[in-house]
Amino acid sequence: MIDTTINFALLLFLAATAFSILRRTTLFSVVMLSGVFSFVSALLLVHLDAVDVAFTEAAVGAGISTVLMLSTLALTARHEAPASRSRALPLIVVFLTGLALIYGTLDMPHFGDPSAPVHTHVAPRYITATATEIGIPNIVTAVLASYRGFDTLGETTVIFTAGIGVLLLLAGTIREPTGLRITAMDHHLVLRVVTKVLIGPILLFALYVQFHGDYGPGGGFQAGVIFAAAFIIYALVFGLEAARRAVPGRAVRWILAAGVLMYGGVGVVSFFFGKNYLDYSALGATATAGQHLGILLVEFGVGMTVSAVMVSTYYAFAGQNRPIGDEEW
Amino acid sequence: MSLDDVLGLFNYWMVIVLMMTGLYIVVSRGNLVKKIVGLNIFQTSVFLLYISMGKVSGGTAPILTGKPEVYSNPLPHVLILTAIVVGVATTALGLALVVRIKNAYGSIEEDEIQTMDLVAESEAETTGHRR
Amino acid sequence: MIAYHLPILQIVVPLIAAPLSAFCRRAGMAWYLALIICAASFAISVALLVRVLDEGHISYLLGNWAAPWGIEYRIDAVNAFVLLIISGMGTMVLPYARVSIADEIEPHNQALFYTCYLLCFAGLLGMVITGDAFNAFVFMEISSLATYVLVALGAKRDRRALSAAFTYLVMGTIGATFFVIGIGLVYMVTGTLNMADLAARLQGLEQNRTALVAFAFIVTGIGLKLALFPMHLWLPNAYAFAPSAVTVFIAATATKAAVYLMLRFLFTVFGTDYNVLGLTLTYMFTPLALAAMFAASTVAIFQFEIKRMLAYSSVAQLGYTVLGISFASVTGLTATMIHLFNHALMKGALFMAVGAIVLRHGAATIDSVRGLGRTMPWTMAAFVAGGLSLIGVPLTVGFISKWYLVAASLESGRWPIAVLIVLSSLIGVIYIWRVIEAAYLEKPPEGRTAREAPLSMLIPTWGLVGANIYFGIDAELTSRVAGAAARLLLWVAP
Amino acid sequence: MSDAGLLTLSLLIPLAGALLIGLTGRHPNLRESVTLATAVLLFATVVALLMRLNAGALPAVVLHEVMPGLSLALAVEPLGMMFGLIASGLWIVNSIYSIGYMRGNKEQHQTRFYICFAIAILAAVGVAFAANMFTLFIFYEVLTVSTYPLVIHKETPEAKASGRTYLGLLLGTSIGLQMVAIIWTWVATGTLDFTKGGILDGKIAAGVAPFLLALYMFGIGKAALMPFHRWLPAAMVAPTPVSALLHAVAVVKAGVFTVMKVAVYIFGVDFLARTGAATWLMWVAAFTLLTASLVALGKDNLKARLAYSTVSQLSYVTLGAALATSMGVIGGSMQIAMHAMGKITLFFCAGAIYTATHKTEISDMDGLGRAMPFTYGAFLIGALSIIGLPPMGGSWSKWYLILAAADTGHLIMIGVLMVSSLLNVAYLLPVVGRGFFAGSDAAPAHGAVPAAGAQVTTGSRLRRIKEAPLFCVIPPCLTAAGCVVLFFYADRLYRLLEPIAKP
Repeated sequence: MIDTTINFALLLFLAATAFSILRRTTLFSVVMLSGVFSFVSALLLVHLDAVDVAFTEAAVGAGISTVLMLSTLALTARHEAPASRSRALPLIVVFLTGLALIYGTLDMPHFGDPSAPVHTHVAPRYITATATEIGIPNIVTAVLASYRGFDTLGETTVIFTAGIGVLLLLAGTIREPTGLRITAMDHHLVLRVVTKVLIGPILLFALYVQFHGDYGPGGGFQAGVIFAAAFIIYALVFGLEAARRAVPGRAVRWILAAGVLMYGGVGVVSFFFGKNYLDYSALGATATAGQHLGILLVEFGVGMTVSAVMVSTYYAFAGQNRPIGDEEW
Repeated sequence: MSLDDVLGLFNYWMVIVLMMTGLYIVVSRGNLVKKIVGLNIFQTSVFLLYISMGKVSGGTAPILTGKPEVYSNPLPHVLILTAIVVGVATTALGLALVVRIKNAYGSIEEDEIQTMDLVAESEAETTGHRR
Repeated sequence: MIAYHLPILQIVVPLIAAPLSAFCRRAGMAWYLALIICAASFAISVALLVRVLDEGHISYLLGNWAAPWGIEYRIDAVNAFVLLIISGMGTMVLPYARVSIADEIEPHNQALFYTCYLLCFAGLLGMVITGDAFNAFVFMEISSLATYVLVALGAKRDRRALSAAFTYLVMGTIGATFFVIGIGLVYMVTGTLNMADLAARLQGLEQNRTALVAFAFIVTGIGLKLALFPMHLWLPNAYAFAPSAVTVFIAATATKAAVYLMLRFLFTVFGTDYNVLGLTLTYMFTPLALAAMFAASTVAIFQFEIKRMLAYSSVAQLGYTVLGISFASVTGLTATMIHLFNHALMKGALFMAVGAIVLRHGAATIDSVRGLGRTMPWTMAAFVAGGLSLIGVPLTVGFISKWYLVAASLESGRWPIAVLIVLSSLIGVIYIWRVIEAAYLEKPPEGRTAREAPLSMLIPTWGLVGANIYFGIDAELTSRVAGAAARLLLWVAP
Repeated sequence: MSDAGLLTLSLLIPLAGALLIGLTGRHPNLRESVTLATAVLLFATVVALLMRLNAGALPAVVLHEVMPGLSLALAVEPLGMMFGLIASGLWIVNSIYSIGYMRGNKEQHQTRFYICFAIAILAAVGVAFAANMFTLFIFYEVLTVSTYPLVIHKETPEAKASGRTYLGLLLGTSIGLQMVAIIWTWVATGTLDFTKGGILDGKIAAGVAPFLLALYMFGIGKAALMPFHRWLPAAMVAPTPVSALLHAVAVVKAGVFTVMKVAVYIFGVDFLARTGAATWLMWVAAFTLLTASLVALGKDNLKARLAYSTVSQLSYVTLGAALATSMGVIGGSMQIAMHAMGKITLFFCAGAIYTATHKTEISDMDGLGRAMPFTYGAFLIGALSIIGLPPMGGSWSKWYLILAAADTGHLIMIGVLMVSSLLNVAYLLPVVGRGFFAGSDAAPAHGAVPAAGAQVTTGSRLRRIKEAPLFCVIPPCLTAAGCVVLFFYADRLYRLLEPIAKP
């Protein structure tokens, strides 16, 4: 009962947030509320036993997306223009779509019903066989990196595509490094010190998430995001120039591509052992050892690409001709 | 429809409300940033739909503990991890486009942009025919 | 060994080449790499097609995990044919792209452009080859994201490329999300994502309301991606303002892949036994297809920009494709399959010719083609040939498509539709004719100096023109493959 | 040479001709020699084919299979043989005439003109020898497209507008209706081969046969059945050799030939007669026949009048097919030949008058006959043949048509044919009459300003004979003679056509 109550409460809160986003015209609060929405979603996801997803949603939705949106606002506009068009048609379309979905729920298995088809077909094997076939405790990681490892290669490619896309779109308008120190937060001494202290542990945590993904929530994607977050914090506080000196854009671009290559390459290695693509069992002495190594490697590839994409995207946004200054907020 | 049905489906209904709010923001708002935010909400709600169907009553997160336990379905989690990445990739690209549009048009309101395009088009056509 | 791994090599070769090409600092190198990779992909797809025609379907288990648990590649005549179209067109575009891209994209973006191109290429192939519903989504998104970027790169020539790309992004993402919702719902009632397994487990769920809504969402989602009228609004501007080479590529491939996915879900996953399918085809696909054929063709007549005119024509042509689906007969699906191929050829040739005009004149409008019959004779002749094919003049591929389509409608006893098909192709005569008249019967404006397009563009263009004629005269091969694909989709024994 | 080889050669010769004309474009004399040589060679090939046919052979060849069960194939049969002979024979005359006309009027783009001419004749031969409806349709379309540049030859806004009408109507009807009919036939029967007795019998219901027939008949826009006849008068802007090509040699003849082919080999005369599927067609043909004659009566422009005359005369052929008896088929088929000979004469004469005087309106031509006696003499013979008076060939086709009408009991059609002949007299003979008898010698009528280069400007000169260039005068005299010859040798034609009419 308490589960259900928490569930409903969170969902209601989400709905309230969504409506609020709909009504607000100040983009800054829209973006902030969107971050709140993601964060509350993450709470709900934890509640629904999806810890890995929650971790990612929090890092991405509440973290990276918000930073990107704020950067965009700084470069574009603060307010939404008043509506000039009729909203009747969208309302009808959306209403009908919603009705159709509600109609579809009528034959759905009930929430949490263990006899639902999703719990009786396909998935049981993952739960029962992961221990013997893959040999790691985190089933999500097992499915992600091995059973459906090819999807994850696709996912890595998607994020790679986005990274390349942002570079292609924004590279032309990036301010070349001038040598001037445009540091936004020079005068926030406390912040600078705290940041310096924090970045070390954050990076360490990222490494932990990266290599602990087999055992608990985490993995390449989450680690990549945290890794990137450390850099972005560094850039925010010490200025873009400093961050670029630490990790130049070109290096980021290399890592970006190297991650995908690493993932794709591990799959290719299987060929030479006469195995199918992405069959890691050949990589080690035993099948599980091979799986273990394979998962570790591909997760590392994911981590590389994700962190590089996040950093390069941030560079591209923050490096635009109009930099973000903290006094603007 | 029994109370049991209502309780069993209420989760999905709320998720649908969230999805539709997101979709409505996308299609009804002309501000490009807000459209992206709408897309985010739409997609995040779909994530909730997937994860909801993976939940087993009394289950725990699908991380093997060695003890016999009921685990929630890991497959939706995996799918949604992928979907989140796709979502953030789309967001990043969308925002990059917004920045470029602002540079090129000086506006991020769809209506204003469309008006500018229409004007440019009819100008091109009249000069084209005059020549 | 290589033969065994061909299915995955089809995808992995371009997928790994993409990050490799990101290391290239010079556009020339990236271009070479892309060309070699695409040509290799084309060779692989030919080999695959030959193999499936011989031995039926091929299954390849990724990670060696058995089918519903792992991801399976499943290739039969249907997707092997589409793979061939995509890889073939992807290869044809590259020689053409070099000069065109150098002209239309900022220099610092040219190297990465080919990375993006390869990603788009790999994504399209990946969504077609896979036998897993969710995997199809992931690869669809790779290709979509890459396409948004590719379209936006037209901004150097015209800023409208940016807003077109944004609209495309929003509509495309809505479509993809609808698709994901549909997949989720269908997963909910079956517990599986493998298409073959889905087909088996959906049996007996004809009355299930969740499956029904899943069906609706999948169809709508893919409908958005394939620009099914009236969800086509993103398409004209995206095609019109993308760099010319990109327009050629996406016009010839992107919607084809979406049509393939539609076919797969309608006929393989849900199947002809699924009673809602018949209703959807009759009451939704047929009217929408007809509306597309007429509305879009009519709008095309009034376009000033030729690229946009051809884009509207593409919407109309998609109407033909969807109309073929709506007959749900072997002849109808043969028409759809063969038109996928034929339309790629004709639109490829037309957009290539227009791209050459853009290169020389900075724009391709009814105004800028005046007198080009004399100054760019080869380009314009290619346009005429492509236009005749589009209209459906005999001895071109367009005629073959139309033949099957009309035959299908007569076979089903719906002869008014047959008349409508030909009437709409007559509208095509009007807009193609506007261009031809301007090019051949009007004098070029004073002081306009024009040169013929470079050979690197003319040769691929004429290659496609040749294909238009060759496969219009000898349709034996294409109609055999398309027929085999149609029978597979309808579960009819050959 | 084998039959098949000979048949293929009949397509290769004009093709090679077109290429050679293109290559020799810079040397007009050489170019025209190529044209003439091609014409003669082609005619010789066709005559050789005729001999094979008379010897009992049925030359046939499959060129290429386009789709499974659908091939480009040629086969000779009597009807096609007749059309092939007309087209290739008249092409020789037409070529000679073109040379005179094009040079006499110093026309532009002559190379393009001759190339298109050769391709058009290639298409006409293809139509004549097509072994199935699919092949026929393809050559039919090639004919449309290849004659378009001829129609817009002058490239004036008027020519362009007419070209649009020409192409729009012909492509529109053929793709919009005829193609549907062909595919319908294919779906219903699984074949498109021209087969004696037709292929549709038993394959489609008698009730839908009229609809299918309508798709064919209106789809064959070149037969100029009303309301799809507008292209023909519109195409009059073209130079006169083109008009002759359109009206006599290739285009409209290909149209009515296709009508005959469809009636005889697709539907089958018996099937049509039994189901009465063509009854409506008879009325439409009769309507077109009379209406076009009436319109012709009101036209002052000579070529326009002749154009409407053509529309009317073509309907005789359609009528013959619609009567659905062996006599009708023979009468209609003969009409193809007779009208070709008669109408080409008239157009040659019109062109000769234009070349000599640059006059186009009948009201301006008073008294010209006295200056151009050969031209006007030829015109008179052609006109009499069109009207159907002995001893001109045209009388035979009218005769058989009347027999057919009597045969089928449609006596009213006899009346229609009679009235039509009277109308023919009314619009054709005054042209000759005015030429010889009207107008004073003192001044050109109506004070019309003669075009530049006109050779006859004053009454005094009118007394002297002032014909057009020899190349423009000999051809009409030849074809006029042909009209008379056809009267006396009609039995040969009858015997050639007999096999198709007799079951």
